[in-house]
Amino acid sequence: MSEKTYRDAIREALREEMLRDELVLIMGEEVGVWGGTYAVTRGFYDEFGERRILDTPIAEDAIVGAAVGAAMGGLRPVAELMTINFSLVAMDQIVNNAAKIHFMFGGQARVPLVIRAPTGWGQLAATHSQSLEAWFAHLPGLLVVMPATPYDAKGLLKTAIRSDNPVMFIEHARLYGVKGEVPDGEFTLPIGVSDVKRPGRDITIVSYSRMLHVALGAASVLAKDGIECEVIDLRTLRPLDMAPVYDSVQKTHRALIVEEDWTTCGMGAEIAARIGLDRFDALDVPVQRMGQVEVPVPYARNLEALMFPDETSVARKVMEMVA
Amino acid sequence: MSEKTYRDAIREALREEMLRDELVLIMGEEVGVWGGTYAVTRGFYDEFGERRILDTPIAEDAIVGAAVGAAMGGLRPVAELMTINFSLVAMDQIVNNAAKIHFMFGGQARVPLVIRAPTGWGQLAATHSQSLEAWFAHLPGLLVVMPATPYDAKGLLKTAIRSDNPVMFIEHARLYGVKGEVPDGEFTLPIGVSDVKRPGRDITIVSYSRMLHVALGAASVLAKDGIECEVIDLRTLRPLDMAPVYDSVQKTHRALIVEEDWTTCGMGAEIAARIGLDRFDALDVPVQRMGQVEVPVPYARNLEALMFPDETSVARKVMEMVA
Amino acid sequence: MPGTSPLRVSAEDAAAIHVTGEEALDWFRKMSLIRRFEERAEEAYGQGKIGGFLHLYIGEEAVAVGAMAALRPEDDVITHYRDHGYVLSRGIEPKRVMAELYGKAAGLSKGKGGSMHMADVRSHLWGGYAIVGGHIPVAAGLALANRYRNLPRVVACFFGEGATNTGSFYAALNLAAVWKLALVAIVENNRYGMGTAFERVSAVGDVYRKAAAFDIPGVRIDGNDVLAVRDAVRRVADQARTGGGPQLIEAMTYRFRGHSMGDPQRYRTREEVEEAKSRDPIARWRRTVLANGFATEDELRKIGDEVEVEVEEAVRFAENSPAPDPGELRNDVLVPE
Amino acid sequence: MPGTSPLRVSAEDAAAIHVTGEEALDWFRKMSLIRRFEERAEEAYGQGKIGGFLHLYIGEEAVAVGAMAALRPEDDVITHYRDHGYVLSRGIEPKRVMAELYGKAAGLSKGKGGSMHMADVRSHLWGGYAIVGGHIPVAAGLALANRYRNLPRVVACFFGEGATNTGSFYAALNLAAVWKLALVAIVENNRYGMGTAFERVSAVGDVYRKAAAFDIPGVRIDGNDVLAVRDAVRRVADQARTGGGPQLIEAMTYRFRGHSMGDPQRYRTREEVEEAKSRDPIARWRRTVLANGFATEDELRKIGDEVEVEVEEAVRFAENSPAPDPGELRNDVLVPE
Ligand SMILES: Cc1ncc(C[n+]2csc(CCOP(=O)(O)OP(=O)(O)O)c2C)c(N)n1
Ligand SMILES: Cc1ncc(C[n+]2csc(CCOP(=O)(O)OP(=O)(O)O)c2C)c(N)n1
Ligand SMILES: [Mg+2]
Ligand SMILES: [Mg+2]
Repeated sequence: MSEKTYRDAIREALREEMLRDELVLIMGEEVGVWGGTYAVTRGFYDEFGERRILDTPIAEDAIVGAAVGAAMGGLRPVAELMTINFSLVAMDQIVNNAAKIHFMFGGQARVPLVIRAPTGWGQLAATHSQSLEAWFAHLPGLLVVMPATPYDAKGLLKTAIRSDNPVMFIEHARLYGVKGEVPDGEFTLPIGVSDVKRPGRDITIVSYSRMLHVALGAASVLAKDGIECEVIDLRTLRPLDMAPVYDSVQKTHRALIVEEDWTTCGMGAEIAARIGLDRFDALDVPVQRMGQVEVPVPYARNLEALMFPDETSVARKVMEMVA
Repeated sequence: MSEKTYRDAIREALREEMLRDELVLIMGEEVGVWGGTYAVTRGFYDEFGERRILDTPIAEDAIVGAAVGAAMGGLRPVAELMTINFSLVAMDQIVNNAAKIHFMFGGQARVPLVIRAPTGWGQLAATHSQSLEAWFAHLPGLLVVMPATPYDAKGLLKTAIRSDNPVMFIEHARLYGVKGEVPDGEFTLPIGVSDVKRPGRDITIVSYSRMLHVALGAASVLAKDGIECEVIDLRTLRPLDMAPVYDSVQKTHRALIVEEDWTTCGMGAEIAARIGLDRFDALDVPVQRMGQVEVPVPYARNLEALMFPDETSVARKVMEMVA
Repeated sequence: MPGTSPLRVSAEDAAAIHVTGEEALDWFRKMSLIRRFEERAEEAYGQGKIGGFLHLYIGEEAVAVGAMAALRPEDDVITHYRDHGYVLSRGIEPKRVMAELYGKAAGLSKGKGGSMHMADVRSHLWGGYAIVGGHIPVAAGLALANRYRNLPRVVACFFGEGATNTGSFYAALNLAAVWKLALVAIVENNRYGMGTAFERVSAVGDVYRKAAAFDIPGVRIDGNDVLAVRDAVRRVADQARTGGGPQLIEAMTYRFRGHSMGDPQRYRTREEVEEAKSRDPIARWRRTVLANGFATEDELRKIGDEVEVEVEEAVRFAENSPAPDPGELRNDVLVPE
Repeated sequence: MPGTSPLRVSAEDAAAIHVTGEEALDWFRKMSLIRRFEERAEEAYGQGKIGGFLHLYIGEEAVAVGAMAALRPEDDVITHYRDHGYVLSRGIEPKRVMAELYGKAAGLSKGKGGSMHMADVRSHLWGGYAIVGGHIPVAAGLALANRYRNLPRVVACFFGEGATNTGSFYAALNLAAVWKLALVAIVENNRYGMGTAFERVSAVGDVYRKAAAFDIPGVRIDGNDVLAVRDAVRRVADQARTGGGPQLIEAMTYRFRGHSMGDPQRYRTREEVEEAKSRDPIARWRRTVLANGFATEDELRKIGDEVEVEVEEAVRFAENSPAPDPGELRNDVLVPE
């Protein structure tokens, strides 16, 4: 184990897979000469050359579509969307091609494609601050991975690249600098396995990506008051592994979902609906959800600060629920 | 009142609003010379001319974007997407422009735009059979209307055209031929009001669009066995009017949501989560959801027939729930 | 304007003929097969045995047949939804195509795709796509894979003139041109996208001139002349294969039937359709074959009869073939890991 | 290739000057204002008073100032995110622009938009948009509304050369050309989209030649020459206004700063930047103004001082201005019905 940033964990995963498999290539805006807008692919252009690191025009539809074709044609492309917001330009390619080709042609073609994209915010205003993960989780045919820690990011990205299925791999721009322990040698993690990040007995908090850290922060604070939160990291949004959530709720009788996306028709809705169905009798209080205020994200710092759950608001909600 | 098809109700709403307000115009693929792929605008090109009925290139991004601009510039465009599936090509325009412009510029610009699009299926295969309403319902800044009856379609479309907000008006291709009573003169219905379509005491079925008819069909069948379903039509998916749902659940203690879309992160998830939160104590059994099987829609008739809830499967589910 | 060319002289001009008798008859057979196959599909649709959208290629057969004759078996092909002609001219058994139309398990795409989604990956047929323009970026990606893997293949990407107004067309061909990919875009200009005449919706009225948007060669050919198509596709495919980058061909043709089943066809006159039928690519090639002594009337009639039998067999096969097992519904969503 | 033109002769060539003294000084003042305004914004960003993305226009001032000088007040303007120059050259008070950068309630967009989303609808400034290419269809729609309402306005739509590779650019200009809308697309070719040199990602290396994709006029001008910009925009705006349909102008310019704050600028050399600075549009116009006797050194210095004061006032205003009320968060999502 050694301590690494989330960015470096992702870099390493990409680099190791490129070294391991000649068929892996990276394409996207500014992935080459610039070294990646978030510096994830810095140095790759020099190391791997322009054959394997492809700077593209600003045309996400063409980037994703070409990556789909390259994947069908035998490569293992990693297409980088500079941010998840630009997936909106490529939506037809993601939904109708990446996710459906395997099925539509009766299993003949495969699309071993990874689409990497950071989500995030920070006074970037309405069009550049979107969390769209719930949209992708809605779609059969895609795997949706959204890691919160360097460890998970590395292990899951390596698996994603080796997968024969299309994977939306959603990073978080505000996590790139976050550090954590990562095994030194080769390792991979299975897609579709939720992880208990902190055990506890009083309440189950379900989260993922950056909000996991908010939830863990709240849990630490609450622990001082003797409230023990069990914090579960979904890691993969599709397929959704509910088993650890169900086990936890069986024990805590309370569940709170903390997400960064708008809540309406979001991940929290899905999880609340499933718990309500499958652990109906286990619940002592209603399942609660916390997420983004349902307005476009404003630029002004003070307004933006009101948009997302934070440790304080999560802790407060937990207090209400365990009261 | 007179009996009209859903298609004619929509035609009438469009035509009346065009006659009433010179600023209303229609743009889209095949809306003019062809008369609309689903014949909704048949005759309009002759009646209103090419100034007000604009056939466009196959470029949904340009259609919706231009409609957004035209709306900002003082018109009241109705942009027709030939089917909801093609919204995927226009997604950036819908999400980042239509839904956000008013907010992003601090309320300065308005986008009084209606995007009409039919959803539906019928051996149309994976890319032409999508239900995407949950995606739109996820977004602040849009109104999402999805009528099930000729009456609602007409009243709500007229309101949508007069609204100063962008409206996704989602029709159902398999309802165009369905008949129902529609008032003869001018009338409008408020957006954002759910409607009890059939009163009952034993269970609450929440639905919308074509699935409403399936739910009503199941309710009729069940009534013969003495099971009285209360069937609620959401009509508007955003904003979501939960009051009639809550009132009903308070009485029936059971709720089933029937939707045509994939259930994961769908409307049913949202409604189940809200009922679970706000009517926790009222529930005798878990809230259940029925929706599309979570695979892309296949072409083969026998396989497609397995994809969606039908009267039989809904009735069976209700029987289980009231048992 | 880069490399443009006028319509090629008629194939009936015997001097222009450079084709073996075997080829000549093969093309005649394939065009006849597509025609007859689709006439029967139309009938089956009327009987409710085929559902959904059914886009007929009748009148445009020379494009697919000429193009496939020029391509090598390992060249990749990817197409839009009006796709029966491509798979049949590539030599796929009609019964598997008909079975797909019938939604049967033995269909090309196991009955999951239907008319618009015919694929046979073993034959390098990457499928028909139903979102207009949406497969053009995918075609660029296939060409990228070929280059990356040092495979001397070209990718032939077929679509209609209406698709040349999409953003996907532009973004994809720009990418292909920047990367100098071996992509041959074959645009079938049948003058209408559904009911919309091209000149009503395209700023540039000639598709081949759109090549200027990418500084690539663009040529217009007579798409009703199977030999002209073969020659042009062969020439540009060679260019693409040897590093010449993407190529654009505009094949002028006409669709005799409506856009799909149930098209009221208010956008064109009966006279226009009749006039176009006078340029029927099959009748025309028939005349050329006869004029050049490649076959006698009798021999051609015999081919027609064989095609008839083959199509009837395909129909019988499709009718008697089992529907997909219900369990198939949940297969092929994801590759099992 | 429709109407192309070579780079215009230098404005320093006195014979080419046809501008009043008032105009000459107004432009000098506006370019200086944009420059100074942005230098101060850069400082404030460094101090953490401005957040998010901040795309500076420094080096490109002549494009916005020249274009606005050519447009009428009722002409519509819609732009990409590098938008401070447009609003300032349209005469919007710097303090309202600075307040927007500071995220204050008195900002142009109430603090909700920030640097990338400056709008002043009363001044027919329809805003800055941050999705590359995404506002071009909207521009076409504004032009459609003008035509529909019989308003003799043109829509000026600004964006970078990088945006000309998007599908939106293509689909929107095609639509505008088909409908012959009064749209003037002004492409600021600063040679890079972020770190990507245009020729690496565009099949057609000259933006003005992309006009051929729409059969519309395309001209290239020296975007560092404010007079050349004014003249060209005036000319093509007149054409558009009188039924000539969409027009495309490629203004050659250069951005002296990084793409946004924190750009490592590994994609270009210091020498290249220095060389470009030798063509600084402000210094150049300064020389023209002096050479033509429109003002003395002293008078120009005085303008510089006034600009300095105006910018400092803007900063003070922004600093002291209140943040939006928290209640504002939920306003403006929907128009109350
Ligand atoms: C993005 C998208 N928009 C609209 C449609 C509906 N549609 C199907 S085919 C077609 C016309 C296409 O015309 P063209 O490209 O000329 O091909 P043709 O049908 O004439 O062979 C349209 C508009 C679609 N499938 N995809
Ligand atoms: C659709 C989309 N993709 C990517 C980006 C990220 N991005 C922001 S600006 C930019 C470069 C644009 O270059 P250009 O159009 O030349 O304008 P310039 O910044 O040079 O003024 C990119 C790629 C974006 N905002 N939108
Ligand atoms: Mg066509
Ligand atoms: Mg640029």
